[in-house]
Amino acid sequence: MTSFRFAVNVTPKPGILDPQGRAVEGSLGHLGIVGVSAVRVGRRVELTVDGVDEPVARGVVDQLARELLSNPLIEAYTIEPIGATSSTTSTDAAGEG
Amino acid sequence: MTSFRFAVNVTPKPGILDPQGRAVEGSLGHLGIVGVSAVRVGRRVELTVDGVDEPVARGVVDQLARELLSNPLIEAYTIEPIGATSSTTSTDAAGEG
Amino acid sequence: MTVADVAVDLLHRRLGVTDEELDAIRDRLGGRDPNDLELAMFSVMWSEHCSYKSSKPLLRTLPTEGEGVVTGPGENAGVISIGDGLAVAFKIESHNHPSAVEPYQGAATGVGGILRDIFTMGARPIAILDALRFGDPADPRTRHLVDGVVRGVGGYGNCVGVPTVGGELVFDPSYAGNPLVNVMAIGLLHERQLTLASAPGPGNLVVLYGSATGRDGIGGASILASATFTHDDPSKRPSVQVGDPFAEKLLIEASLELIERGLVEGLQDLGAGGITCATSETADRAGTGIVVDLDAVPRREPGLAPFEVMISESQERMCAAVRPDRWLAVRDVCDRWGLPVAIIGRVTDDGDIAVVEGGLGPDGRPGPGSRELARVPAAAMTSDAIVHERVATPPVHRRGAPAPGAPAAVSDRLPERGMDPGAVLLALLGSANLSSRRTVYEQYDSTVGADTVAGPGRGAAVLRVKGTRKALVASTDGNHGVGLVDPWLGAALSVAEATRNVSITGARPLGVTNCLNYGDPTRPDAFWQLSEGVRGLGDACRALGLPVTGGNVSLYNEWPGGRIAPTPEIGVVGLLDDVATLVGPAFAHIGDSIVLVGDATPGLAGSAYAALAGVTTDDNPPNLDLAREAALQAFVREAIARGLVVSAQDVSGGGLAVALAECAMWGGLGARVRLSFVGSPAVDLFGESPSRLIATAAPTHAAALVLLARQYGLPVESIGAVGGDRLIIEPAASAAIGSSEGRGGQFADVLEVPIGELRHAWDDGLARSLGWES
Amino acid sequence: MPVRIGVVVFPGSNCDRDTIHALDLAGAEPVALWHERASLEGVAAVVLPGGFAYGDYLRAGVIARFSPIMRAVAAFANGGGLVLGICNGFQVLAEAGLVPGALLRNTSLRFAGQEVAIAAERADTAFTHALGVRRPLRMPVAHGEGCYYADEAALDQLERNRQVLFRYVDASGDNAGPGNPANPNGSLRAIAGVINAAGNVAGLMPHPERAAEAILGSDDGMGIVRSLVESAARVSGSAAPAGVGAR
Ligand SMILES: Nc1ncnc2c1ncn2[C@@H]1O[C@H](COP(=O)(O)OP(=O)(O)O)[C@@H](O)[C@H]1O
Ligand SMILES: [Mg+2]
Repeated sequence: MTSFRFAVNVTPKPGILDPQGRAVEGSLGHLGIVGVSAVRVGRRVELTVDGVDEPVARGVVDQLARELLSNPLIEAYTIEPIGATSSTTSTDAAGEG
Repeated sequence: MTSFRFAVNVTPKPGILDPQGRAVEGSLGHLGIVGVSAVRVGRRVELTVDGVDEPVARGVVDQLARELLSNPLIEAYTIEPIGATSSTTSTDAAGEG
Repeated sequence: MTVADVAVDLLHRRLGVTDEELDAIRDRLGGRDPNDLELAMFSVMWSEHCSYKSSKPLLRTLPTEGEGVVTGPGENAGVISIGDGLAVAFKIESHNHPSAVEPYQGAATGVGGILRDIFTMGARPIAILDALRFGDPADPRTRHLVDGVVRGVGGYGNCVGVPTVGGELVFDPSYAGNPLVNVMAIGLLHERQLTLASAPGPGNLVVLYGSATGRDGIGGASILASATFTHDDPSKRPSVQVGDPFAEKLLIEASLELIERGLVEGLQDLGAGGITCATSETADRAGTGIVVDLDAVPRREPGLAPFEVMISESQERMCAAVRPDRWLAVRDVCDRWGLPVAIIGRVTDDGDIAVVEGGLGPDGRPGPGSRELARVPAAAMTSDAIVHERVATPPVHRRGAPAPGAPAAVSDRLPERGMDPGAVLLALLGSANLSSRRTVYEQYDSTVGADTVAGPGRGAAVLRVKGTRKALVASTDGNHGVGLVDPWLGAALSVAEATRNVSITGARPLGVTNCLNYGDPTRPDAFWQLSEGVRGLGDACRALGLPVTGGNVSLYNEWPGGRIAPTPEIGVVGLLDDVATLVGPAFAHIGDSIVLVGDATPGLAGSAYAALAGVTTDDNPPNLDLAREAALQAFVREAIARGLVVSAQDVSGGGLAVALAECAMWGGLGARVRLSFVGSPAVDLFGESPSRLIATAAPTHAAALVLLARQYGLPVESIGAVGGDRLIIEPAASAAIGSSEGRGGQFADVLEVPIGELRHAWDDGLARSLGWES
Repeated sequence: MPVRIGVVVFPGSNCDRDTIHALDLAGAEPVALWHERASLEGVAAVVLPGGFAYGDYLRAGVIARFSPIMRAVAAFANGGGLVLGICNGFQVLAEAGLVPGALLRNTSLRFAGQEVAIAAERADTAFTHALGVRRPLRMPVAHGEGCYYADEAALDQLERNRQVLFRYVDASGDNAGPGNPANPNGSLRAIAGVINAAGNVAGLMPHPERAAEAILGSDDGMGIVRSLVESAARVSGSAAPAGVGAR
């Protein structure tokens, strides 16, 4: 068993209105920022998965992303391996459960 | 002027309580999922920036991430170029504005 | 824990412990020096917040006895019996400084903390009131704070399912660098389930349940971390306390179930001071001691130093004293609610708080190979903590309240020639402090619980008590404007207004809780403000026959730019025996007569009008006659009980004109009123003299109402009737003689504004001031 | 024998007691059903109450959807059993796919705690038959994620199938679409509640159980509660509830 760390990026599907993205675009003015557009606000979930190998672990993440982390009606997701940060982050949150 | 697309990943700082991550972890049993730990839930903001070159554009994103998209007291952020998805996503969201 | 590079005398100062206090600590340790862990424990327990070391001598002077009082100050919350075997628990507390640093989490954890004070006693929380104060609403910094604090209060209160039914939102420049976030909570309990914060019975288990412990809010003591670790690792830094309302909801249900089933001997929530505070206070109250098994404390992250575990302020944790034979039952309850639970110590008979590393044996004594890291008498950290006698000196230049009948100040002659009174009224109604608070309280769930008879927006909140005909009535009020000129009067006025808001519904005020927000007590002028404030609070409560059942003191409310106006925030809970008799402020029937009870006294200082017209607060404030205030409240309660009153509204911010405008807007009915100006139009229309109210009565009852007021020795006058679609206030003949010029700037112009215009000004005034789209 | 109606209690539910109180007033025998149970204990109907199940973390209702009892609720619903989701309960039903659509964050990005007016589109369902004539019903909303969403095609189909059960209406009684101040959350086509195609599962964002007694400012919600109780009594063959009403 090895531990793999992944990130699941969940973003509103194209066409779904995204009031948070709008709000960010709206407040750019106050910050004196120009040339920023197409802001979309979504979720990022980082997690550690134990598995015999990467594909198996990724399979678990995919089930989680499909069933829990995203709502297919309104959201799309991508899965991103972030092995590097694994060790540190997993200890940070170790006690959490 | 070129357009660059970035993602800003905002996650709770190590050691900061993450109620969402804890709730997700607590519910995994009900999904029959085992071997998942250290779940941290954050935000992902995707945006398009116009700039003469990548470093300049990234500078704008960094200011945005620092001053608007994250709360430095409890959150950390990373910036990730996602040029590839730029064209598509920006047109998707272009319809939004 | 030995610190090579930091000499101990230097360390204690860096922990905020003075040399004098270190000597006092040595005395309580039989002459020896405290070790670093013990010093950390003392530093949090002897903080102003935990020890009340500056305010104790003042608070002792407050009246605490009263009809039905079950528990008063000293417990987590005051408890007063309301009959039918039921009692109400209530308390107000501040979270000012955390909210200034991180408004959302500061406010959220403030709500969580006060709710724990309520259910710790066995009461189910039924209401929240949030009293908020900020600087200039046009300042972006203020807007950021308001937005964060309001989201924080809602984010927490809405999720735990306790309705936010009232509060305050006040803007004043003095709060620019130091906002005030005071939150009051109310709970309902069966008297037999009253649970106290004590750890009786040596041999009993000390059980910690709720969230795991992390490095939350270690605060100043964090320097121990940098002192303890060879290099200063940022991840060892204290972190902002983050609230988890979901965990709190589980904590409420689990705690109430534990109490209902009689599974705990005593219960204490963990707030400031964390495990150190919870163990020392419960042990001291029970005359016992506690040995803490450090290793048994559930951790959220690895590598916590002993002092971090002992003083961490991680949220959503509870500490219970449990009989060994009930442990399994307690564990099962916590398991079902998904809450981590652990035995973290034993109750002992030696009166000490001992901290042990390496585990306890089955007998509860330190096991073989275990180490005792600290041993401090529980009393030394609580009941026997140091008390400072601070110096209070009044400011050299000080204006008191004018004697009754004293000549009006120059500014009383405002508004100046030609200033249209209708325009003044609209400006007041639309102002940041007097306009509707809707945009704020609509972000709160004010109806969960299905008990809210009157929610936020129109005076006191009213909650029915299921299974009875009774209702609880609550209000918070704090007068800062007058307190700046005369802190005694400011505090007395706050009590007067909060209790009046309750009485005009027909309810009988039961008791008072208070949050004293003042400056640095080591500065004599600031301490004078505090001592005068406490004196005013006590005098007012005695005059009204009300006990002070609890409260909270928040000092050091200062910032580089200045210091806050002294702000005694008063919370009152009242009882209405039959909710069917409830009276509200809105005009109800065309043709009802409008009766004004009480009269205007000179003085505009501290009023909304003064702020608008630019009158300096150096002008006199209106005087308060406590005996008259008591008579007014007794009168209105009797009038309502006798069914003489259709609607009742007190005269407060913005004066009589604003009060009439509110009655009209809220009832959708206008009024025609004739006023004979005693002093000046400004004082009569916009002055905020206390002890006044507007009541409406059916024409057939008006005479009886007036007669009753006279019997109470109150000035009373029928001033007009309800009806029409506009508010019309015209000067009675006497005042209307001669030209405006001739009367030295006093106007005789009629005030006439359509209700629609009043509403337009009032409805969105706050959103406009804050620049919120609405 | 009053009809037994189950009220599911998830960790974080906070309107379960209010719902039980209202069902009680309507003459039913409410039964609290802990979310970890596998069975519904033979109740005649089920209510998923409001609150913040699992803190509404991640997405409102999504974590609760996986609680053990939801398997039983789904089976019960698919077998024609009456299920009503209120506020958070509506969100759970939507996440579980038992009613169509999704509930997004309020477009204001602020929690909406206010009184609204809604109108029933149908008086012929198990949840609305006791309402009588179509008139605005006043009751509170209290939610941060109540913006009803489905794509245009789905919305058209909902309307064709008469699956829109409640709409927000303004003072003049007109439907309050997104942008209308009488629409508290930006819901498309003013949708406040929907019903499944079979007509036995419904959800709405407003809180009828908080508007079931005149003393609370409105008893308009009682009509919805009473509809459910009477329908449940009919299917379970229990005697029609006695002393129904807000007093
Ligand atoms: N921050 C707040 N949260 C909830 N309700 C509030 C808040 N601020 C004011 N309110 C409500 O708005 C109304 C007006 O407040 P205030 O002017 O202090 O009332 P009063 O003049 O009757 O004391 C009251 O019902 C009060 O409870
Ligand atoms: Mg007030």
